[in-house]
Amino acid sequence: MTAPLRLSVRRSEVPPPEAPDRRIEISLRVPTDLGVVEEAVDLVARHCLASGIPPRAARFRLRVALCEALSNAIVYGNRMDPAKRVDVTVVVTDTTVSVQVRDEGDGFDPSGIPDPTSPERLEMAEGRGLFLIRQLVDEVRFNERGNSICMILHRA
Amino acid sequence: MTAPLRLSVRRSEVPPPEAPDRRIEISLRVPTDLGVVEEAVDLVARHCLASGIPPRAARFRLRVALCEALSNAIVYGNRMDPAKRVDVTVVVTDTTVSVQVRDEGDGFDPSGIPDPTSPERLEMAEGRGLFLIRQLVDEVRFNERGNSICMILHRA
Amino acid sequence: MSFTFRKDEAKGVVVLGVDGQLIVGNRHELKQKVLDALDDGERKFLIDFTSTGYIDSSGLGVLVSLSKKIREVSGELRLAGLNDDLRTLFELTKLDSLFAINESAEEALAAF
Amino acid sequence: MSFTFRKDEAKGVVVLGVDGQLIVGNRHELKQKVLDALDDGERKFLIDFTSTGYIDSSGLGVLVSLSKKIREVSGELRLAGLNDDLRTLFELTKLDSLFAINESAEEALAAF
Ligand SMILES: Nc1ncnc2c1ncn2[C@@H]1O[C@H](COP(=O)(O)OP(=O)(O)O)[C@@H](O)[C@H]1O
Ligand SMILES: Nc1ncnc2c1ncn2[C@@H]1O[C@H](COP(=O)(O)OP(=O)(O)O)[C@@H](O)[C@H]1O
Repeated sequence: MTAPLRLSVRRSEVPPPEAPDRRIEISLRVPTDLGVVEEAVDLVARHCLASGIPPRAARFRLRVALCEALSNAIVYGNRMDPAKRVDVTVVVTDTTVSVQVRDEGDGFDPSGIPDPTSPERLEMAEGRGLFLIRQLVDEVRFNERGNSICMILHRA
Repeated sequence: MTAPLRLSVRRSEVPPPEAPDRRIEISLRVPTDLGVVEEAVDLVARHCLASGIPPRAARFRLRVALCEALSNAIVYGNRMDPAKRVDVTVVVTDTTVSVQVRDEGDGFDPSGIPDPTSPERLEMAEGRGLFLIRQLVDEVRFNERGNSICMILHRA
Repeated sequence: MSFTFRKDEAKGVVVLGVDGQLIVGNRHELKQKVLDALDDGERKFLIDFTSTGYIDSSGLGVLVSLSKKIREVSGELRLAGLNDDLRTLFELTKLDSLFAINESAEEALAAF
Repeated sequence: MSFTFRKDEAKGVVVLGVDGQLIVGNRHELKQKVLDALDDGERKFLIDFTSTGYIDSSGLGVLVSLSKKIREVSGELRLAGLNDDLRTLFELTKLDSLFAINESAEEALAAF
């Protein structure tokens, strides 16, 4: 080694994440209080960012859908009972982000919700929550009882 | 209303988080591969940031401690067996951040680790991992088997 | 979240800005502000979403019922400053057909 | 993580920069670089941590063994650019007593 030299060694990249290992779970327990919905949504959105969900549009859709699901869980599920809780679980894999919101209520039948965009419903103040969720995320699943909604976004 | 006026209404703050509700759990499954330690540490650090762990020093200590625990889990716990996994669980409450690292190994007795700062050990290349963990975090707990370490940082 | 509230004297328009989210936890504040102004005799309203993060279905619901209330007294409501994400919410729910929507607050003011 | 590697001809010092983390997954690269340079006859080494995030115990271990190797051939090793967090690691492990540590790479070069 006689002349000044400068070389840079880059670590080889982490192996392509085909492995089903790359899975992050975030869970959050939310009190039955409409005043904390915004904070809970923000917190989840920040964790999604930390997990590497970059497209702005995906984060927007997730925030609105989560906000809807949380307020339904608080108002209809837990019927504002402060002794009850809402559990949010986010699972991020390489292909999907799924957000589950579970309340302590009796559940309901989500198949019977009318279309809020029909002319006779367009000027109603209510009834757009589940519709928006269904429009904003790629997949919606309920558990049998109907007190747990799982909203799935496909990545890329 | 006759003159131009400008007023701003701030939502009242979320009630002070005395409630034991404010609890975020992050879990992450890590393959038995030393090449992913850095990425796993970064990911957890980003989630800690998202959970609101701001002091730089706390994040630094957490990163080093987690790095140590992960490499011990991979090397000594899982003995580099790629069929095994390491599970990381971070629980953030208002008062603590706890990071649990669990491997699929047989465990060990952490009480028998000699002091690496003693003069006869100072020039050894190894043996500083658990010592650093103990120095950097506020509390360290092992499960009985010794294949799971829980590192706790007190917030504020 | 905070609302800003000012009167454009030249055009006689009450301009409300939504700073943050318009959602279940705060929509009543916006509603009350507009109802109070209607009581005070105001008839022209512009809601500016330039600084808004997101809106949920109950926020949309409040806009729908305000729009009805304002129409009932022959008033006028305009929305402005919706970014692409927010505009999508109005399109998905077909509410874009119900509201007069302008690109910017300036354009909306000019349109009154 | 990447290492930078250059020779300061004026002082005859090999300067290594650690860009990122010095940890279990990459410490061997640093070790190999220094051992190769020792084979090439180099005797003066400066490791610059200005762009380093964190170091783990195996990174510290590599520094300890390199320090021994360099001393064995009457060479000289200096460390520089440790921020407060990194310096704490050396203090906790008492390795600050084992290494010649300078504030900056410039100061370290001047000290050879
Ligand atoms: N978590 C839940 N538990 C029980 N019922 C629910 C739940 N979520 C939604 N519902 C029912 O579904 C209906 C439609 O909800 P949604 O589409 O969000 O509209 P809105 O909340 O505006 O009525 C609600 O009125 C309620 O009866
Ligand atoms: N997860 C684990 N499973 C089994 N043994 C472990 C584990 N973690 C640490 N050990 C044991 O504790 C010893 C000390 O570990 P450590 O303090 O990290 O130093 P080093 O890794 O440099 O030897 C190791 O050599 C190993 O025998």
